[in-house]
Amino acid sequence: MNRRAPWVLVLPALLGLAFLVLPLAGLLLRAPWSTLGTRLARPEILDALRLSLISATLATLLCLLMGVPLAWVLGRVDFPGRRLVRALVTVPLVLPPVVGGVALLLALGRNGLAGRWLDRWFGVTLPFTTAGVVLAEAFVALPFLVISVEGAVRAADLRYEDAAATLGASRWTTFRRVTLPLIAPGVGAGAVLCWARALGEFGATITFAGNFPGRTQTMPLAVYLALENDPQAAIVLSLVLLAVSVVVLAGLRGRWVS
Amino acid sequence: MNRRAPWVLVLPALLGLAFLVLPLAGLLLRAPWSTLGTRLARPEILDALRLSLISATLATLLCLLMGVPLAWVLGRVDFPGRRLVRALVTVPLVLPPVVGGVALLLALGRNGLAGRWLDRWFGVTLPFTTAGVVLAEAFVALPFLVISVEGAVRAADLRYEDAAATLGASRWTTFRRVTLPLIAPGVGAGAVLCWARALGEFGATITFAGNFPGRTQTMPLAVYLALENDPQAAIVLSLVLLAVSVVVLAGLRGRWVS
Amino acid sequence: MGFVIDARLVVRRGDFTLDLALTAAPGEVVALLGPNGAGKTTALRALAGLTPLSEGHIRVDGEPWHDRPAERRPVGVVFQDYLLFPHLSALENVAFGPRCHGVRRREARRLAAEWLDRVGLADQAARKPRTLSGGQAQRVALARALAVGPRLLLLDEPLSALDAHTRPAVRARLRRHLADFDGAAVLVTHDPLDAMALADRLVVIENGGVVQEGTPAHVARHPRTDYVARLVGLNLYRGTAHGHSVTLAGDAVTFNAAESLDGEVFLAFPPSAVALFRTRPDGSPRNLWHATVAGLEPHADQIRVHLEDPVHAAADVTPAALAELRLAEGDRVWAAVKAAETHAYPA
Amino acid sequence: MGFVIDARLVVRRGDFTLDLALTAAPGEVVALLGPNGAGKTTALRALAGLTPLSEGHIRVDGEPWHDRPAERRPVGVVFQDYLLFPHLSALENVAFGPRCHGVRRREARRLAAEWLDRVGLADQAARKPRTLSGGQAQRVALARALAVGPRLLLLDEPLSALDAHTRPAVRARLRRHLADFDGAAVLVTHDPLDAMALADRLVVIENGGVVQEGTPAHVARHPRTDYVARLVGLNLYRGTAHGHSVTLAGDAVTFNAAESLDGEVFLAFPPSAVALFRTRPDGSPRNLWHATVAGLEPHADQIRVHLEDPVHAAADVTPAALAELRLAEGDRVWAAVKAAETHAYPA
Amino acid sequence: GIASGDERITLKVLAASSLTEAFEELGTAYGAAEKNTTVRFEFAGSQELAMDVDEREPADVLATADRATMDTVAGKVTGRRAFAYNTLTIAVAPGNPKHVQGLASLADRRLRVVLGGPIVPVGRYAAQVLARAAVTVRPRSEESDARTVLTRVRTGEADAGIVYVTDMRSAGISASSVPIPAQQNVTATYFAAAVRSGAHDPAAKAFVAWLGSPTAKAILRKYGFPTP
Ligand SMILES: Nc1ncnc2c1ncn2[C@@H]1O[C@H](COP(=O)(O)OP(=O)(O)OP(=O)(O)O)[C@@H](O)[C@H]1O
Ligand SMILES: Nc1ncnc2c1ncn2[C@@H]1O[C@H](COP(=O)(O)OP(=O)(O)OP(=O)(O)O)[C@@H](O)[C@H]1O
Ligand SMILES: [Mg+2]
Ligand SMILES: [Mg+2]
Repeated sequence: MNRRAPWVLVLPALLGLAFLVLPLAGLLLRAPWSTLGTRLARPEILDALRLSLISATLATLLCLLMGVPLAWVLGRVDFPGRRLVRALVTVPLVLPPVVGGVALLLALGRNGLAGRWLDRWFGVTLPFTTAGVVLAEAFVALPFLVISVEGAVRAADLRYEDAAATLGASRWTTFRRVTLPLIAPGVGAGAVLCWARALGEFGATITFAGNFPGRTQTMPLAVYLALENDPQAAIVLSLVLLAVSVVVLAGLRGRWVS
Repeated sequence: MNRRAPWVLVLPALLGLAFLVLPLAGLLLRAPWSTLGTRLARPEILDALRLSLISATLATLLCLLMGVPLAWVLGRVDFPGRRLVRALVTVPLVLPPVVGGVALLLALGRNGLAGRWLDRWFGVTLPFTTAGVVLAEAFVALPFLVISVEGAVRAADLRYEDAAATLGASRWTTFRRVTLPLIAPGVGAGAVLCWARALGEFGATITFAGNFPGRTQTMPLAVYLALENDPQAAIVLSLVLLAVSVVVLAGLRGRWVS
Repeated sequence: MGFVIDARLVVRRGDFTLDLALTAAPGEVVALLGPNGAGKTTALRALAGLTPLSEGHIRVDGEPWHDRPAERRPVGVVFQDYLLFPHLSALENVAFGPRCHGVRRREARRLAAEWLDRVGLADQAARKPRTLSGGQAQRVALARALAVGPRLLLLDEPLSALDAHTRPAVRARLRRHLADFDGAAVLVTHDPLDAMALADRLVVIENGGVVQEGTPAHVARHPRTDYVARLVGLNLYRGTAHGHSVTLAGDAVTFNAAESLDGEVFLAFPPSAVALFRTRPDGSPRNLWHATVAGLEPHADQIRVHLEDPVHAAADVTPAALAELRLAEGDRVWAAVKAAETHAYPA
Repeated sequence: MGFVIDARLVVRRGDFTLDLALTAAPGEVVALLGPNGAGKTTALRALAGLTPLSEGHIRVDGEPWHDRPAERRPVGVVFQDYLLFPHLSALENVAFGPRCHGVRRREARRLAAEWLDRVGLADQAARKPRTLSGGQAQRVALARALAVGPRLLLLDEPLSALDAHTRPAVRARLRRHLADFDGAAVLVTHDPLDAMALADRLVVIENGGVVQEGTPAHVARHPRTDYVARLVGLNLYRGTAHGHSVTLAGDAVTFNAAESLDGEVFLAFPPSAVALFRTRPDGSPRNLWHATVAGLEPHADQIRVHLEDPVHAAADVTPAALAELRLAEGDRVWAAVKAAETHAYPA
Repeated sequence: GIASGDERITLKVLAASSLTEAFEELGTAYGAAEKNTTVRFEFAGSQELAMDVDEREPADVLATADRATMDTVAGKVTGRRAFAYNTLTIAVAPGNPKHVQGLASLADRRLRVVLGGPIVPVGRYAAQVLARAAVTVRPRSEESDARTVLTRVRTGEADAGIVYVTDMRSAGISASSVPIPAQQNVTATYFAAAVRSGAHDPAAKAFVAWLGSPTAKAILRKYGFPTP
């Protein structure tokens, strides 16, 4: 490209960037830099950060396990009701996360549709556990993965799968050794979005999994609670979360998206 | 495709689907169907729904205006710091929405970085206004649009822009008459995601714009408040929100994504 | 000697119906020729199991194949743009098939290396497909198809993605590999040259059905449709013969042919047999007609002159001759063909 | 008469440097030929303003162009795969350029319809590019490029996306349109046939620089590099002449040429001039050598025999002659060329 | 009325969420008494309200569930007064199926107990109550406000939780309560104050003052709040 970017595009782009960056600048400027050291040293912060990273990563893995096959089926298999399923998959996007948490409680809570049987048969209750956090995050983040991967599946050249079949590859081998590598960029991008969404998850987590330091209190929950009591601390926590995620995103996205 | 789908893929796909659908089923089953009519007749619901639809649509338009150029610049123009900007754009994804709301307050609130001047010069204060709702939703939803559109911009064939240039098209004409139609599917998909996210927005809205019926109380806020006092009503509200959005999404996504 | 393959392929797709009987003996290379949309690719995909048959059967070495899925047919396919897996190296591409057939990794890689060596690419084993030239990619695709030890090799326009430059060398190599292959091979092509060079037998299909079949030499000399005639570069007409004299349909011209026949016949002669004159020649050619120049175009190192009115015909002349004749589009010329070079055969 | 275009194009790109002086008179068609990566596309893009010059100048009708952006150069470009805007109809594609030049919508559509009519596609105006055949798409692209009234028309391999079938007809049409065009045209191609048919002058570039330039006939008869020789289908050697006798580099063979020269020369003869014999012939050809058959391959309706040892040469024989000779790879044969057919010219 | 002229005034009142039902009725009553004034409420956790006073469009009145929160905005409000009290109780499932007897029962590890977080008022009061009773409880979750604690009990996710007495009203039959004896219990004090930067200073002060009137007290008591 030797043509310079037109101002009619650069101006709104700058405006958009400012709109995204200004609030962050606000956070940075209002951060209590002088007391930052002592605030960061509190062990709960480290606990919450660790829990956030672990649960977001587990949620992403769970999403990969369920979401990639789901996206593949949506992108490749022509079944009746596909449009409906596709719309259903986007529902957790629209559902306010708090409602998502309520819905999860109704389904997997101690008295929920399935939760009742989990409790009765296996003695497993999900609310108030780290597993509950992972589930809540996965529920909210799954659509991101599915939408991303489905796009990649649709864009991938079907004929490579034909080629694999003529070489004697079973459907599963074809998926594993041909389709998956071909859609890897889409899966990577989807996983990054998914992880980011899981990391920031608040509403569904607090509603479904509750809030207990070290067990279910992730960073966003810690931020929320701190917000009521000590807004300065909340800003510090937010900045920690941001820094960690920007580092991870810049690292991963640069690699996967390009 | 004459090859049937392998079970190793269909099974986790079904599991994933069940994971998404079960909570919805929970909502549907626990909904107070007998009193639904009277609950729905309350005028606040209609107000909240109208406000939600209007503000999500306005937020989407705002995102389109700023996000499409931003995505174009990110996808086409090679400038130093592009990776950082790209990471910054994804930040609102990771930021818990409540923190996003705080950040918006710090930036655009009455005493915020920019808000102070808006107030002083134009007498404009954004919190507690519908404009504030739109801004909060746009802030949270913008990354979805940008990421989607940037992918489309990168995938689009640059050479069509060359062709337009040799035909005498200015950069702006090229963008408007060639690039934009070429990336239309990506823009459509991004707008749908953006709209969905804006419709479900809760944390940033309540923090930045407050909760005032008819002015800033969107459906998710109404759901949240109802949840504390009358969980049954909250379920009804959630279902209304879901029904509206599934109808819109099934309509739009079917058309745009395919 | 039995056939490797004996098939009747019926595939229906909306308006289009492919209905094709196909046999091939061991070591035989059958070329499937035909215009765009004739159903060549469809036939190949049906043989490979990628498109289901609507009807008919496929028997390979006597075994029924038509109800097996693609992955259980010992078939090798070289796709039109090769479809080498972009994320695997050349070696891994070739080893893919053997791995799928249960060969251990080491052994599969050894086998693949051997195949790459056989196609002359031993030193390119580690390269990714996107960094290979067209000709190299084609050879990797061939090695990949052959590495599974197929009984049937299917090639869909294996040379069409190559530029005019590298084509002859790759074609020559492919011919050697096909000669070494002891199963049957079916080759789809648009290009008469490829077909003539590589195939033992041509099957020409149009519109889903066979219109002509035979050895390359025979088909080249006795085209039965306009498509084939254009393909092999002959002027072809249909007419009625009374002894040596052939009257073309529409009574436009009467030709004298070398053969003596009666009834409906085809009449063919090569463009190089047509001589052009500004004024009516006095000479031996028995076939003489007055025509209009419709177009001129270089053809190999000659100029091809398209004639029309009363019949379409192509004539090849040297640039020197053309300069002498000073022909331009729209000019009227006399065209002559010696009876000895016009060839008639029953329609 | 001045030049429409007078340019010196220098483009540096990492290792690669294009350095090319190019002129073209009104109505002249210049063909840019060269192997892959020679810089043909780069030159075209530099002319169009899509790639900036590192150095040099471009003057069109005397006006300097090199510092204008692409959209302000009255140039028409037909891209290799046409790049018709997929979301616009054929008519809208053609109207795009005039619209960008400020023509009103109605008027632009009228103009576009006129151009489509001129390329014979009046009835396809409403169709989307993806539903057009290759030949039709090419004509729409041409109409689109011409509709802005360019002074310079650039065509990047305008025929390479077409199959062998439709190519001749499209080529003939293109020639007619180029003849009607009064600006200068620069045509990039890989195909000697296209170059010969369409261009008034050939510019052969290799590695970013011009290696040969001249009329098609002259270049075809006097190739100066292996690339050109292969392109035009000649055997080419370099040697030292003493009168009619030319000793090839390495003293391998001495030829007798038609021309009498002294010093470094090129020597060329067509494959069709080479006769092959099983045993040493007694006859008039003065140039006779013993060679090994390296390969055989069909070539038009002949067989091309590749000879090597002591020199590489190609010989074309008829299938009948080949059958008589019973040649196979590795056989030793006698090759003969009449002095009258070998052509020497200063190197 | 105190409002000057005949222009209608809309008072914006930021109130602790435990006051929701009571204040809605108070608002209606005040609106009936003062024709020129409409009262609009915004309910949230007390700390959130305190923050709103800082950053958002001016509010007129702030009503918090404890003194500490009011202290954090001491410089920005004026005319602070205590207008209601509240005490704590143990919320359990309807009919008390787990047989919770009192605070001591909450120490049982098999019982799923949910409390307010240590930084929200209901959590601070609960901690005081448990300390007085010398009971150590390991809660499953530390919720962000009293209503959420109650919701946990109502939905059956928790077996017991410590909430305000007044919250039990809204639960109706979906929860029972086990009283906490007065000697162990604490009293929460609700404060109201006018916001200094508010646009309707006199009207705001009037509303705060009116909260001490007999009409207001009657309504507050109706919703279970003892008054001064
Ligand atoms: N997926 C499809 N669905 C419906 N019809 C199809 C499909 N693919 C091909 N056809 C039709 O089947 C017919 C045969 O197509 P096929 O691709 O076999 O032709 P072909 O001889 O290979 O042509 P080409 O020379 O262009 O490759 C065509 O009329 C085409 O329109
Ligand atoms: N974007 C680029 N960046 C760097 N080098 C390039 C780029 N495009 C082309 N080149 C180099 O410039 C040289 C000329 O390329 P160009 O495309 O002009 O060749 P060409 O003659 O058109 O070849 P072809 O016949 O393959 O189209 C090549 O060596 C190529 O590697
Ligand atoms: Mg085909
Ligand atoms: Mg090129």
